[in-house]
Amino acid sequence: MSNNSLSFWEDSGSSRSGIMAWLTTTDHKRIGLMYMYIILAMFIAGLCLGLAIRLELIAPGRTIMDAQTYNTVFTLHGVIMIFIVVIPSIPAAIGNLVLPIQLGAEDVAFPRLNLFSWYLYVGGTLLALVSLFTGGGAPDTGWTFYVPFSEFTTTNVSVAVIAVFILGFSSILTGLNFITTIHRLRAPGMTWTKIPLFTWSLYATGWIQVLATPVLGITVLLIFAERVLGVGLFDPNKGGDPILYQHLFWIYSHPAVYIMILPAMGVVSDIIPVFARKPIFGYKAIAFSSLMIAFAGSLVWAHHMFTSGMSDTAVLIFSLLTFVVAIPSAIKVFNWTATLYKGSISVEPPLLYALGFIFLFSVGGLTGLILGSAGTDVHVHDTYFVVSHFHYVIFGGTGFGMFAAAHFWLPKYYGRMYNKKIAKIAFYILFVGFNLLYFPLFIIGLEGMPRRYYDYLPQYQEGHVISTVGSWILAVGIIIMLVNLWRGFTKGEKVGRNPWGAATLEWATPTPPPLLNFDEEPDASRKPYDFRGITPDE
Amino acid sequence: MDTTLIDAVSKVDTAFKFIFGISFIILFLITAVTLYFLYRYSRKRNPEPSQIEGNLVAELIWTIVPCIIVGAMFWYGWVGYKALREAPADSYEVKCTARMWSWKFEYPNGKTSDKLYVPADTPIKVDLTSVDVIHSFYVAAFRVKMDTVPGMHTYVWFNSGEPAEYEIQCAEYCGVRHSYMLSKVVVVPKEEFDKWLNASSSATEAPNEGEEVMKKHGCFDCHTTDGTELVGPSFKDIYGRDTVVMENGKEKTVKADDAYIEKSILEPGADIVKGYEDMMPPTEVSKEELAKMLEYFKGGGKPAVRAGAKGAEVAEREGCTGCHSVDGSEMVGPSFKGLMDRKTTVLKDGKKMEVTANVEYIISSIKHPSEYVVDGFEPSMPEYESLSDDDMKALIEYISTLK
Amino acid sequence: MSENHEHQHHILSIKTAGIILVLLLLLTGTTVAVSRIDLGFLNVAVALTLAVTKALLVILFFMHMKYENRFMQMIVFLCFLLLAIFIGMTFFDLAYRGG
Amino acid sequence: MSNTHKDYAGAKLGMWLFLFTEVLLFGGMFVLYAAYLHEYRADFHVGGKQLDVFIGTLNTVVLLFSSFAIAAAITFIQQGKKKLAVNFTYLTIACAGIFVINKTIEWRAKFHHGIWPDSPHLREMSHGENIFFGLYFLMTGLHAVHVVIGAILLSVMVWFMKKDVINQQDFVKLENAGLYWHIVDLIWIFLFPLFYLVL
Ligand code: HEA
Ligand code: HEA
Ligand code: HEC
Ligand code: CUA
Ligand SMILES: [Cu+2]
Repeated sequence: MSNNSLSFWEDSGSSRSGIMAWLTTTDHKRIGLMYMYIILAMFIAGLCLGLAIRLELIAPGRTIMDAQTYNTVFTLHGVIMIFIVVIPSIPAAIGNLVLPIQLGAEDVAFPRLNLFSWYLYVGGTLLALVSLFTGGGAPDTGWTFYVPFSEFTTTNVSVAVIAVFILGFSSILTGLNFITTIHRLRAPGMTWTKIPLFTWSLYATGWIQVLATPVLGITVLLIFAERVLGVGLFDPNKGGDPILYQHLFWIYSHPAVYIMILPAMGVVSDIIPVFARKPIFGYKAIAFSSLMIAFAGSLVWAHHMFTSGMSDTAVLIFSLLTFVVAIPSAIKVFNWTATLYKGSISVEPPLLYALGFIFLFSVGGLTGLILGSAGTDVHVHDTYFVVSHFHYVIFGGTGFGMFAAAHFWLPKYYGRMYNKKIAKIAFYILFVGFNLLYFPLFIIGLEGMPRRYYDYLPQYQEGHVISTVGSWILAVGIIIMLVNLWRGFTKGEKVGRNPWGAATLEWATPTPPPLLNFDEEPDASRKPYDFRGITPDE
Repeated sequence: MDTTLIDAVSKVDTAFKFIFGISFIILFLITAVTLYFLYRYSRKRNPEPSQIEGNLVAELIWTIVPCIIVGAMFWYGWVGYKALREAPADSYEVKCTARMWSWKFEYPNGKTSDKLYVPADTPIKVDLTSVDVIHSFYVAAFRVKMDTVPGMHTYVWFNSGEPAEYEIQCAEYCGVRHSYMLSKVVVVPKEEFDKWLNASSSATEAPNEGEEVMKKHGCFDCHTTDGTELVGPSFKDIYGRDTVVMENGKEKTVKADDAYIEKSILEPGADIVKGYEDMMPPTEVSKEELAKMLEYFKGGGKPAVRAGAKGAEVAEREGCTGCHSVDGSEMVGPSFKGLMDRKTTVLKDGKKMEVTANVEYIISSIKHPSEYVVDGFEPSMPEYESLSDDDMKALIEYISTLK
Repeated sequence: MSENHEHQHHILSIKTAGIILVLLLLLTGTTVAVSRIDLGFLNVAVALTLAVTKALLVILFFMHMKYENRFMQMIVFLCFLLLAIFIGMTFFDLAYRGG
Repeated sequence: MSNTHKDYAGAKLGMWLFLFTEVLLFGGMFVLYAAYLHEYRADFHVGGKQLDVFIGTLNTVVLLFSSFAIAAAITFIQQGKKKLAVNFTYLTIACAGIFVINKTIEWRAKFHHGIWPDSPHLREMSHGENIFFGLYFLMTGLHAVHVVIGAILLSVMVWFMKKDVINQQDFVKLENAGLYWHIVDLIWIFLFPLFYLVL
């Protein structure tokens, strides 16, 4: 075992120092943090674009930008948020920080590959930024790159899709790494039913990353090939079928939404028992439902295409299967709620964010049922109803999951605690702002406000105004939260090994953890949610 | 109204209500239970947690019950969907072609328009296709939406119901003017629809605006346009004629010019046409409305044929105005205003050159836009090779009026 | 480690490898030969069946899958199953268009 | 816990996971192929007739043999016969070379007939043929890229063997490179009948 007096901050494990020690590190914790910083920066950029969208939409007609700019802004907003922020967020950042320690391992199975993934991620991100300033201008296709428009437009789509390809590759390698780690590097005694649920969720996520992402890879490569060679695979004038593109795109991108949500569900499954001080309700059901979501989630892609002109038979099948995926999510929600029953609950910030997750995700998920039902989807497809649905599940779900994870785990890695009171205040502002921002969008969506509209009919203005005001409140909440975390991690009170009194292995190591994670052989045979005899040690 | 026809909308709405209803109940229960637990089992009230790891019965219940619930949701949704797809066999069929960024509707007799005119109380089936990228035909009021896919034909159907107007919006992102790709479904009474459909002159294609205004104010309750007499004199050929009126009981002949007509509308009691009673109510009309009416009268009950009016229509119908403004502002392409005979810098095969936009140039720009691409614009204009000579002439005439 | 019962690497004998190669070549010959005969729709089916057989031989022997543990065999199967699902389910659309 | 870097089963698992991504990468194209075969049966037949069955068959044989060669190389390294292992790997690389040369000849011939992606000649042909040749170029092209990558990978393995990084005790790298090579072969096993023999 390694020298236990130095944390991974001080001990880089190599002779290099300073920034070079970070850029060449193979330590999963450092890599996790490097992911986090870039994700955070891009998240803020994406949020600002969101803010700009809202500002433009506060009134019909031109407010702050012209139509072409608007189109590139929502495209960037979508591409950044989906491919650069949310897909890597919890797995690559928090997953890297937490997963190996939860398993009692020193690192992931392929540490160098892990660093390589990070470089791919950075390369993809940079290339995406390059696409903004070169060629025919920033892409204006929406994050879905639908053909034939994406083949005709003269903006810089080619570079953007290559960026997406590289980001996808990075995601694949991370998933591959985690699956192998979970199979091979569990500490002695860590049987499959003792793996913490966060890691379980990353396991399911890993499989989606490995099996679905390549399809995205080939899809974007085909766009590139079409733009360069003009083969015409999707061009009806040359015999191609544009709807096939949509199939390929969604074969990846529907499972991708579960890449986004599963890890957040894992976070919540790990947090709730800690603050209720009792075992999670239905461990096996939650673990198994993750796998179910991963598998069944691969079978529903065409629910994004109910109005695309595909056959009615396909609508029937895919609508039915979509409802099947809702079941494992429902099981999880019920189990989380049941975990609180007869607990001894203390509402600390991580729990608060986790509960916020449950509510917002439920709203998003339940409106997903409207979308999954064929007749109703025809009406609300490509309207603000969908926009609201996915912000509730992605931002309300994954976003709040990420915030919960940050409040839960980061003190461990920075060794310092944030101000809990401010964290709670930030939560309430966020929560109010969030609903004010997105709830009105459901209503104007139902009234028929199409998405990706630069300008709109006057009857929708009221909803847009409320929503824009909501975005400002939300912005205040985010700023307070981020500043509080940042202040906490630089100047906050020092914390001990186990500030929350949690039972998984990452809390059994020194704070911050040493380079190879453990100063003594961890006892991995203990159940992950058995809190008897564990007390918080702040 | 035939009740089977409103079915699709109501079936879809039933699905909405069912899913929203259940979702609301579930959300409410989960939230309430969570809040109760937070209160009841807070550390203060319940310092000792119970070690419950699970409960098979409970878990089975909340697996099976949701299965049943979502099964029902699926069913309602599917029933709604089926209703949206099964167009009655006797539907009135209109063809719709979408293109950047306008809609073109073609009726069985070959007539085309840029708004969708349909007879009231009829099932309408719209056959959809696109010539460039994917658009989506969306009429919220009828709960219908369907992508228009190039190279493919899709359809929607709806029951037109009572005379009214509904918004058509393009619901699939299609480029810079996506949000302006709007039109209307105009439901008109059956007879009126037939009349409109069979009117040969394309100049009356859209019911003209003056007529529209007068309809609104109910003028036609008392006046006709075909020379027959109702309560008031007919509007036929009214403009410019000599009219005998009674002013304070004295006969007087006046010329029916703008001032006269205006006065007749605003102060009907001032001079009464001989042989009629002082029955006409004063009407509140705006300046614009007045202007429209005057134009209507000038046309002898038909709108005046302005120079280029036909071209304007063609431009509208062919979607030119989706990309070109007529007021000098720059949209996707250069404005038509002042286009004729201006000097333009264009790119031909990548080389810059100066050209004068004479008639030949404009024709070539319309038929083969990619040959000369105006500097500073994308070569995104579609080719209009199949434009008829008539339409082309009209367009040129129209463009040359826009000084 | 839970799956540590390996470390007796199976060694594929050169003889087996040779037999597999011969089989593969024979199958290739058959594929080409059969494609010369017009069986209508069956042609595609036969060609694919032969291709799948060849693929199985490669996976099982050359790629040692026959000697791997259950889990590995299962995930390989899962991968191809998923691909089959992607293709198959796309046909819920393609096969019923316009009908 | 110091077996992090010498975890044989882990390395193999990782490699297989990677192979899955390759299968599904090509899988996306197979989805397209299936769809267009369904739509343009007759045209695909016409298109297939224009491909050179001889070269196709030859390349199939070459790849099958190379697959055998690399499998044999792995057997030899496991048996400690390093010299043979190296030679059989060379053989595999040579096969890759022959394959690529054949492919070039074949493509050149197509170009001579005026057939390349979006060529004027192709645009005059039927939609189905255009799609057929489009898929042909993209799929065999992507496959050829994999052949080249595989060959490079195997060359590195030869170097490793010479440096004794790969030896009788530690041969998982060669095994994994072999697995990669087999996948390349596997994909060709499907491409061959689907393009050269479609009926
Ligand atoms: C994190 C991402 C995420 C998640 C988790 C989900 C989850 C779900 N989504 Fe969503 N979705 C998106 C992200 C996500 N979605 C995005 C980004 C788009 C738009 C893409 C674009 O076009 O740009 C989209 C679009 C989208 C569509 C296409 C809409 C359209 O364009 O017309 C559909 C249609 O079926 C759909 C359905 C669902 C369903 C049924 C779920 C289910 O998994 C939800 C399951 C959850 C619950 C059901 C709630 C919790 C359970 C309970 C409270 C218990 C009670 C429940 C029951 C009794 C059932 N989504
Ligand atoms: C993670 C995913 C994510 C997140 C978090 C968001 C966040 C937001 N998004 Fe969303 N959005 C998408 C993913 C996301 N979005 C996607 C995928 C699309 C589809 C794109 C497409 O159609 O292709 C979309 C589209 C989309 C639209 C539809 C556009 C259209 O169809 O025309 C709108 C409109 O309102 C919108 C608004 C917003 C707003 C107001 C936020 C707000 O949450 C933002 C609130 C802003 C803040 C909270 C800013 C806070 C300020 C800071 C953080 C600065 C602090 C600085 C320091 C501390 C130094 N987004
Ligand atoms: C999809 C958008 C679009 C549509 C629809 C469209 N145009 Fe254009 N048009 C353009 C663009 C962009 C240009 C500038 C680039 C070029 O010259 O090709 C242009 C250029 C022109 C020019 C040359 C203008 C100049 O300044 O020299 C004429 C004339 C013209 N269009 C006429 C028409 C007519 C007539 C129609 C309808 C029948 C029409 N356009 C429809 C986009 C469009
Ligand atoms: Cu047409 Cu959007
Ligand atoms: Cu989906």
